Amino acid sequence: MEGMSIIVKKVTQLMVGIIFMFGIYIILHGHLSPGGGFAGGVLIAGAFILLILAFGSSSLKLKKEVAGSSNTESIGILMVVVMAVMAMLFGAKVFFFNFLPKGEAGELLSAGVIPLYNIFIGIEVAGAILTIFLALIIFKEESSK
Amino acid sequence: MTVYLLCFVLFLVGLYGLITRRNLIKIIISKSITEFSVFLILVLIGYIDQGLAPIVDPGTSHQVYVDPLPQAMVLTAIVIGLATTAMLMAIAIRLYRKYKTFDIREIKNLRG
Amino acid sequence: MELTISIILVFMIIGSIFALHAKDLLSAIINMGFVGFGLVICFLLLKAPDLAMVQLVIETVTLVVMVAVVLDSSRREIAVSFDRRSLLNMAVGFLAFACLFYFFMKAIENLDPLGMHTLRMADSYVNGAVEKTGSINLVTGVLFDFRAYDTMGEAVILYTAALGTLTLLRIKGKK
Amino acid sequence: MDALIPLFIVIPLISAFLIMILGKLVKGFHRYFAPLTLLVLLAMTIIVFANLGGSSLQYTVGGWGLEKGIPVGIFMVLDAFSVLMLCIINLLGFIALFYSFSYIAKYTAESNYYSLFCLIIAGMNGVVLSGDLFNLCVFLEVSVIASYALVAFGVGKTELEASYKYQILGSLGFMLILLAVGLIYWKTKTLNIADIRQVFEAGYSKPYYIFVQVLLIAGFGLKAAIIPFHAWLPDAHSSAPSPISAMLSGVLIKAVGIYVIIRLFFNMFVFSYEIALVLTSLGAISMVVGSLLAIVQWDLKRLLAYSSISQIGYVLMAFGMGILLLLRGNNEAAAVLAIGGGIYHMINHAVFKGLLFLNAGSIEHRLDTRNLKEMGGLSTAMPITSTTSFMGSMSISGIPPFNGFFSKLIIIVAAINGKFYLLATLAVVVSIITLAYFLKFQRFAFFNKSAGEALSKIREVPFPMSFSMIVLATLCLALSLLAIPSVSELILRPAIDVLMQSDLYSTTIIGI
Repeated sequence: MEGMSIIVKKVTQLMVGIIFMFGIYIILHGHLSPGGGFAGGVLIAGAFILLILAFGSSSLKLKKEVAGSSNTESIGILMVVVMAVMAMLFGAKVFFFNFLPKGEAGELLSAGVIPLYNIFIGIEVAGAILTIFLALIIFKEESSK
Repeated sequence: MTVYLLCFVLFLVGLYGLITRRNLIKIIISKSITEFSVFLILVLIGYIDQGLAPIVDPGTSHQVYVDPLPQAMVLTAIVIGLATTAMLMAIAIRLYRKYKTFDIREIKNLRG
Repeated sequence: MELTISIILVFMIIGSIFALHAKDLLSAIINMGFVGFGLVICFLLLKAPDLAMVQLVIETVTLVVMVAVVLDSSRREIAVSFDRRSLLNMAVGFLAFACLFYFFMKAIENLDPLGMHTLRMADSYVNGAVEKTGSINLVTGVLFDFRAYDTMGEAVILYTAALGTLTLLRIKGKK
Repeated sequence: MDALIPLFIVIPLISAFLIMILGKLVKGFHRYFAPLTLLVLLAMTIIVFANLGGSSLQYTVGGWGLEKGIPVGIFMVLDAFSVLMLCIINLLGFIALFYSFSYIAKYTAESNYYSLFCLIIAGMNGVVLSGDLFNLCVFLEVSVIASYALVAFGVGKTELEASYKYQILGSLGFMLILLAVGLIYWKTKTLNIADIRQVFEAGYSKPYYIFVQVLLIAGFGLKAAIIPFHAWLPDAHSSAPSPISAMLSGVLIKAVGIYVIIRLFFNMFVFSYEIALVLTSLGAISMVVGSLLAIVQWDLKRLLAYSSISQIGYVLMAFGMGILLLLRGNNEAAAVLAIGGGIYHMINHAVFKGLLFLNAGSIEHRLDTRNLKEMGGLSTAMPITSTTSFMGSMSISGIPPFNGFFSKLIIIVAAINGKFYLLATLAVVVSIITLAYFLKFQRFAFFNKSAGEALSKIREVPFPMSFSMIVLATLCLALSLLAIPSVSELILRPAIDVLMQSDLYSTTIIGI
């Protein structure tokens, strides 16, 4: 897939870093400000999509990226389920129990398990949406060959 | 009361699109329109007058907040809608590659 | 409040009717985007910033995916021929929608009007939620602690969608 | 025993994700890990079934139980009725997965297949175990979205089109269900099924109540393919790989469609006469129209798909009659018979419809055709497939020694006791029509003299496929023991009691 004009490439180079950082900010501050795992994950995936659209890349490289993104996605969701079961093992013997200390409300490291869930759900959502987009782009390229 | 009725009109417009449109992409668009109207009805249900957005300011005490439960439900439903839209787009592009058309009736008689 | 949302809703209805009757697929998709972003404004007016953010970002990604699919295809839509039979269908359809609308109006007549919502189950999600979950954002508190099981199901659905898209778009299905 | 309940969902989920991660690294990992997980699930189901004994367990997810008498968190409920559903899901899941051990060699991307299969099982277990309305919708969507991808697994033209139609109708159904959940939350301010019943018992306005129930019937009718909403079923079930269509027809439309309708209309809503009438008539119409459409089919799997619609009509009619009889109040025994017949026929239909789809898969595996005209004379070439398919056909059309006969008999006897003579005659007539089109299937597929082309090269199907068919065939015979009063008292009666005394359901949950 060929990239776009030089202007778009330059603007993308400037913006992608900011979008990516903003996505991470949204995930980490999920329990403090609006947004959370879902919004942040989609933002991170959006940053990658912008990169691929602007610079374009051969389907060979994309195939490796799809394998990578679907693996990160599986690992992300696996960690969420493992943490839920871990809560069961030594929390109050209950599925999805918030076993970490709640900390002081309003601080970054508060709300026990919720930031961890936010991070792993963010990874999983970013991987899933990137996989969907890459699968579409690879199919468009492969079938037009 | 009128807001809910307008939402239901939007739902009916989406339903009309689902039934009558023959273009694959337009059917996906009308599916999304039905989703938008149901999400709006759910959030309207949870709205409370003079309620604050559900972010608690640790200092203040005893504020009236909007109901967070419908918002959590709608957030989940939005991502479910994205999931089905993504798979429908995958099928639409694949059918286009095979039949060179998005029209569902032409695809039916090009079954060969 | 109710007036502003009704006005936005009227524009959304007009936008969606345009989306369905657009001649060119790309303008149909842009109309859908317009309706989606109208929804974002409604969420902001209804004090749901979480939802506005998620809907905004997901709407953008959906538009990018749809345009990527539609861009290099023939964007002309086959003109719908208005013969007598389709007018009859239109009339029957309109009648059916009218009674659906009437039943909906009868159903929601004596429910709480907009803004008069009382809390029962959600009461413990709001009062004292900060102590129980530690999270200031009540929606995240509901999503990731009170009903974390739903959110896990939600993430599994997105995982299934990604897996399904990979399965549907592989080049050769059978050996 | 309590800790087992969440494991029913966690084990298939973890196995689905591990299969995708390790599927590429360890050669053939997915081919052995998926059947292993389903075997573990089957063992857990048997343990739970053995020592549940009619009591109902509830599990508070996240530790959020009751606060000021109002259920706050998500409750998982395991009672006698959902245990039976768990048995169907995990038993048929294991057999279909074991069957696809060699069937799936024809397709590419095997690890995707096994991962999606585990996700369907996880979704259905989630639906059957959930006591919370929105949670039920989320896990319903997990299993349904996984089945969208599996219907179009061999990415041919017809499969893609069938999956497209299935997805559009499925997501429309989900939107109707979500609208109904919104309206229920609007009135009752809670999502817990038992709590909703409490609020509804306190009183409700008639038009609101009917509108919400009609929305739910339409939404779950789309998932269960009842007659006016069945458009997607014949295409989806005939174009899916055979073990998947066995799972779809045998279990998915029951666990995700009929089970939820029954659970909501018995345990959540207060019975109302109009809705019971609607349910009974929808069941009767599905029964008749499904079988009439099935006779004219020449594609084997479409014939089986239409016969699924007709048999589901039986189940729905039986439950509708049960509600009508409970509302009349004078004839308790007939109501017990009707509901028991419905549950019994649901279990039987899962077994023999799964068996028949696996037979169709074996024929397709060897002959690569689904058209009855091109088959013929297979009884000598494929003995195991023909005998098991004969047993399956006889039990679906209700011939005495097999289980189909007893469950249809119970439904017809209940109809006669309850003075529904029209429904009883319809049930008998449809049973005869079912016998007609299954004899047509047997004659054209197995006993008709084929056109003499190379019949000798057709050998029997490999071991995993034939073993699964034999297990299901023996189950067709074994399940007829369930009709014996003493055995049914032990197994079916607790499930009937759960449905009949619906206030029992809410008191165990909320403990009031």
